Amino acid sequence: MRENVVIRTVTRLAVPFILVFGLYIILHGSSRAGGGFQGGVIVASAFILIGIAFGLDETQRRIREKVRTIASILGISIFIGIGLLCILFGANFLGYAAIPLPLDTPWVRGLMMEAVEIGIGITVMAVMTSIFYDVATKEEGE
Amino acid sequence: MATIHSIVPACAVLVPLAAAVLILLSRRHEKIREGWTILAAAANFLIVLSLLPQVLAGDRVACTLIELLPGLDMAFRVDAFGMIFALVASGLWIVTSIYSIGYMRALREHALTRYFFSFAVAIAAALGIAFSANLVTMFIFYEILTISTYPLVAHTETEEARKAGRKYLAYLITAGVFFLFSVILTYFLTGTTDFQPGGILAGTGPVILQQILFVTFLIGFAKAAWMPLHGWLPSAMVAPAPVSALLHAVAVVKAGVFGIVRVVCYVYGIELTAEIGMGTLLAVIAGATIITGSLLALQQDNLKQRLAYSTVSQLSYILLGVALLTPMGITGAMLHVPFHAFMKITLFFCAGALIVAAGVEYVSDMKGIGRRMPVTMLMFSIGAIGICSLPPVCGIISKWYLVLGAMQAHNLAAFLVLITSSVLNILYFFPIIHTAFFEEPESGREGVREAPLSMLVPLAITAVGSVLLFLAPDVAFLRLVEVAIGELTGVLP
Amino acid sequence: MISEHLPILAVILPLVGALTVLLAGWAERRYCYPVAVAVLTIQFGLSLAILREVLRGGTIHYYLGDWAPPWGIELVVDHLSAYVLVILVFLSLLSCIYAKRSIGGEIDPQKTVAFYVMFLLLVVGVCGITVTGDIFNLYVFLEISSIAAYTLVASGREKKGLLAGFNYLIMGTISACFILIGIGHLYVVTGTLNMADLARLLPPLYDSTIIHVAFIFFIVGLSIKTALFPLHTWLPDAYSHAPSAISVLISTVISKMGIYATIRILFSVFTVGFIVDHLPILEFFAWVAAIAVIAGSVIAIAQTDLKRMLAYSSVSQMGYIMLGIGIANSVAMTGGVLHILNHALIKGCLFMVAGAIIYRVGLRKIDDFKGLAGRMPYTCAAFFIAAISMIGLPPTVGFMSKWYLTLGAIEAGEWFFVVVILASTLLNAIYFWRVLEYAYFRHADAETPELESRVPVSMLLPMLVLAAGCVVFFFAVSIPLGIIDAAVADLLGGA
Amino acid sequence: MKRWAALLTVIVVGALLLWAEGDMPAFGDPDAPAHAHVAPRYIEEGAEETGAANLVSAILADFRSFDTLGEITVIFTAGVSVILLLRRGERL
Amino acid sequence: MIEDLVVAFLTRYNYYMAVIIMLIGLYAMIAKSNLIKKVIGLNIFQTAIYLFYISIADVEGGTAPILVPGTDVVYVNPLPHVLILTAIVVGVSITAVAYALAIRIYQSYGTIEEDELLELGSERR
Repeated sequence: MRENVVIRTVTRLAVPFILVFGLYIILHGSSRAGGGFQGGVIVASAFILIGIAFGLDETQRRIREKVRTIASILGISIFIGIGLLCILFGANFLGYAAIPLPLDTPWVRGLMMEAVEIGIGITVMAVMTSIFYDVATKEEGE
Repeated sequence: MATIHSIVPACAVLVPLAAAVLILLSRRHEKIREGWTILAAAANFLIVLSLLPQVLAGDRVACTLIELLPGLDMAFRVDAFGMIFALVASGLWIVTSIYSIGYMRALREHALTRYFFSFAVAIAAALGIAFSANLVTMFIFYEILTISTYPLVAHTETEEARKAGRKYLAYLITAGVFFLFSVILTYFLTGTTDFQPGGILAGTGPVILQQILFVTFLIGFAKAAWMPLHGWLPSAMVAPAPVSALLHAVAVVKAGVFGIVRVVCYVYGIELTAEIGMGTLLAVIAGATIITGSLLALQQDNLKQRLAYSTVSQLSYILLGVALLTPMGITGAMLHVPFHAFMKITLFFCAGALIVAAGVEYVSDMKGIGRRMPVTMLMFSIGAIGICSLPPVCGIISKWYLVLGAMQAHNLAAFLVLITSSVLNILYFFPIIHTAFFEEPESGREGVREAPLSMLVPLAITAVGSVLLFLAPDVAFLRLVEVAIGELTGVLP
Repeated sequence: MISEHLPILAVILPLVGALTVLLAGWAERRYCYPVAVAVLTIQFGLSLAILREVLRGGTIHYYLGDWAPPWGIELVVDHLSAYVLVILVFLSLLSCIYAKRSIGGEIDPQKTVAFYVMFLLLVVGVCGITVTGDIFNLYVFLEISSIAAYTLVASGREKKGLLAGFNYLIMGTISACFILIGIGHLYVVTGTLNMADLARLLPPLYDSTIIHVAFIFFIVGLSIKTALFPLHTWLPDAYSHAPSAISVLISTVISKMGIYATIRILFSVFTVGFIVDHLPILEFFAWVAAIAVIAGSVIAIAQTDLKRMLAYSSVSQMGYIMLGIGIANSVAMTGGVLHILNHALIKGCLFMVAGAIIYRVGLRKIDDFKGLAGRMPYTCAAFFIAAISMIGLPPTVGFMSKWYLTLGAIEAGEWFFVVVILASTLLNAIYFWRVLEYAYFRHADAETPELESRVPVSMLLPMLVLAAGCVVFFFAVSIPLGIIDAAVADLLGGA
Repeated sequence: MKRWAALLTVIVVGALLLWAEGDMPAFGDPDAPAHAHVAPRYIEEGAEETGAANLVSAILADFRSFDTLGEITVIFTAGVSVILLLRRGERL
Repeated sequence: MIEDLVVAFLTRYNYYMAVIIMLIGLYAMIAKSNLIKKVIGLNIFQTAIYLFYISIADVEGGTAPILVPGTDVVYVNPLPHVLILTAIVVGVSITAVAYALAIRIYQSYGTIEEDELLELGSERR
């Protein structure tokens, strides 16, 4: 299967579209159907597709692993960070309205929700990919 | 009757505990470890003694340690009756310590740190029981006593010792559960667990509940070794002799009878006990135990076993005295606590000396041993005479009061039991003395000498003590008993 | 400023801590441990601060995102929450300290980082459960701690741990699904997820079958989590095959968390009006608990493996706590809630001892413990004290909880339960004394292998602290009692 | 044996659920209590208050955002779980 | 009588369906010996619960809760959707962990049949 040209070509073509679609879903969470989870999974599926089509190349994985770990931490950190920021500005945890932006409250809220959704998306993407790679990797000597 | 607040009672409990810790810390130095034991014993006795004048004056010395639960303090209150027990336990600890050192060295026993540690904790617990102001405090020390004496029973670590230890625990922890239940039920019924001379239970709960509670209390005090809950005591005789001496003639079993007397006189009150008919129950149990215990003692060949059954029987003297519910009977009972302690500890010391010096454990092996170990056997005879209630040893005094009590209560059965028991006592003790002094010694005993001085002196002290108590009973104990009786009957001296 | 945000910080801190441990471990594996300990230490301080706040100002309500309940999620910290939180965080801290050396032989060194991250995530879940006031939020945190627990049980080198973890996962998920079904049914009839709101809306609906069914699903689900007999089947394997530090953690923290959730659902959602006055369900509960007490102890007596024996003993002890709650008068509940503290101290200590014995001499069968006391005096002393407390003898805190439970049962006139509570004392004594007898009163036949020269301080210290706690809280029982009284009054307040 | 135990469990659980389902409000009933208490505010004011037209997102990321934080913690936990269980021979 | 039942069924059929699917999943979780099948059962069980929740949310004639211009648009209840989104993520996580465990079990024991695993376990005792 490694040598299957069709799959590799299709993957090469499809991945950019999947990624764009995933990002669209993440970013449109607040106004249309969509959200961080759904988008994150879609983005992850692109990476998984790459893994299936091109094999779990060792070197490539090493880089990705670091990125994934950082990404999963980053996603949660965005979420927590926004929450703590709200505390800093005198509201309760995740009380978006307190964040002093020169906008109306619903807009601030909407913006913060968007940021949170991005955080969710990043973490979901990273973890899903990570789980796939870990499950798919064979143990040495097997 | 004033109540004096003082931390001295707490000190009496804490000194042995501190000694226990010090013993543990100095476990690598034999001499220091034993030094702590003796030092603590002496200090402890002095502390207890310092309380004597106040108690004799009719005052109580009270000390609240800590409030455990709302309305439930862990508290000490020294009254005359508690003082009796405390004096006996702490006083005899000194002699037993000296004796222990001699005994253990002679037999080259192992695990001495554990031994002395447990011993000190046990004494602390005994004093705690003596001084406790309420049932909860008493229960706490009662359980500590159970746990701390287990290592002493199972000391030799043989299969037999472990089995005896298991039996010991099985009886006493089960009893502890009953005791706990009784304490909680008392608390539930009365809202307090303090000991009061007139009792606290009167007028609470239905009679049937009070009767059940009485029975569970009795079971809870299985340490008193009344039949049929005496089984642990004879098997616990596998313990080293000093343990048998102090704990199974003095601290543990006396804690049991002490508890029963406390419950009858200070929780139920004499009147209530009589009213719900529980005096009769206790008397029947005690009477049966006295006779059966003596009969069983007759059949034992192992000397310590015989002494154990004798203990079973003698303890019930105390119970019988209380069960008569008359001032004279209770006087006898309370007096018998120290007197029996002095006599029985002498006997056990002698038994230990026989083991150490001659390796003799059975009565049938004692032929002519009195010629080789005259001092030991002389002291043994004194103790035996005392148990048989013959002069000039203190046993007769308490017996005298008991008999008077039986008469005062118009209780013919009790009277007969007491008399019969004396006869039985003679029957099981005099053969021993006869064998020891008048039968021809077996060959191979030529080299047998008296036990080391560190054992001989203590047993001489206790034997002489029991004679002295006969000659001058009113130095301490009789006066204490008078104070206690006065308190119980509302007539103060 | 911080003081008003304490409840949320109790959840966020360990979460941030978990991320920090991951980063720290990435830089250098040995940084994980100090970071994790530091985080838990701060968390412990935080939980104490929460307790102080609650004692000073009563129940704390915290509206997340400034949305008033029932629209937003609310954190509610009352006396019970604060009490349980302090206990759980303290035990987590101690078992984390303990973990350092004990996992050395039990877990691949490469896994250390993930192990500590997981450890802190478990704490996140547990803390979340104790502070939340929303049933769905409770479910989410329940799952965090459960997933962490499944994995940690299976994280050791021991193969059986994997199976134990898998079975635990299956049982745990059934339990979680049941709880989810229960939440769904409650939502159907009330339209809310906030606990206080539910308690307000439910009374008119008490006759609805939906409520009854929801209740049953909650109770069965939570009973699986707390391993109430006969739903305890996952517990013995999970406790005995997990790495020692994890045995400590799940036997104390996870089980208490289940108990806490049960109390919350019973008393804060359904309230006394339903469980006592409307249905005789607590009566039934108490009977099941009584059977658990006896059955757990009896099975424990039959065990030859120390950790397994302790595991079955846990089944019995959970029954003990549940019995106190089932009798449902204030005295018995005080006993039950006090026993949460007691059991955390005892079981933590005992599992630490079991782990130390495995670490030092590699033994887990009780028959092999001959003469152990001479070689591991401190460990055996800790075991002795904890055993005494388990049996319920003074001067240990076990006596206090037994006192209250018995008094409560007498007050309720439930003589059978009195017998059960007291009989369990004897059963406990039987199986603990066997161990003590082997350790103290038998000589070793031959030299047993010596794996390590001595028990490291990081393992010894936590168990001695717990053993000391057993004694200290006997004398200082008024401290927890002050909190418990208020907690019980809160819980029974609706009656 | 196991089969029978499973069957028994299933029957009991099934009976309970079916018993309850009979009392459920009819499917799609707009007057069901579930729609009457908390939900109306989300629908009526949620969009204005949060600035999100997608009400699910509004609740997910704002009203009940703490749940969502818990949720990504769950998934993060799962990720670390798999690392802990499966990954070998590497750091982390 | 029968008519009542039929009406009851017809007005609540998706609850009943959800229950039936739940039971299938639950049965598989308990009775199946293969660990993977157990996990599949677990997934079925959870999916049925999602179905149950989504059924709760439904309002007759309602549309997805994404605001559209217009005044008399009926929206379904958004809250259960949110809850179930969370529950799905939890389900996915649990499945991942379960498979990871199953893989490790297979690596260690060479089988994922529970009966065989239990035998292997008892031999080692």
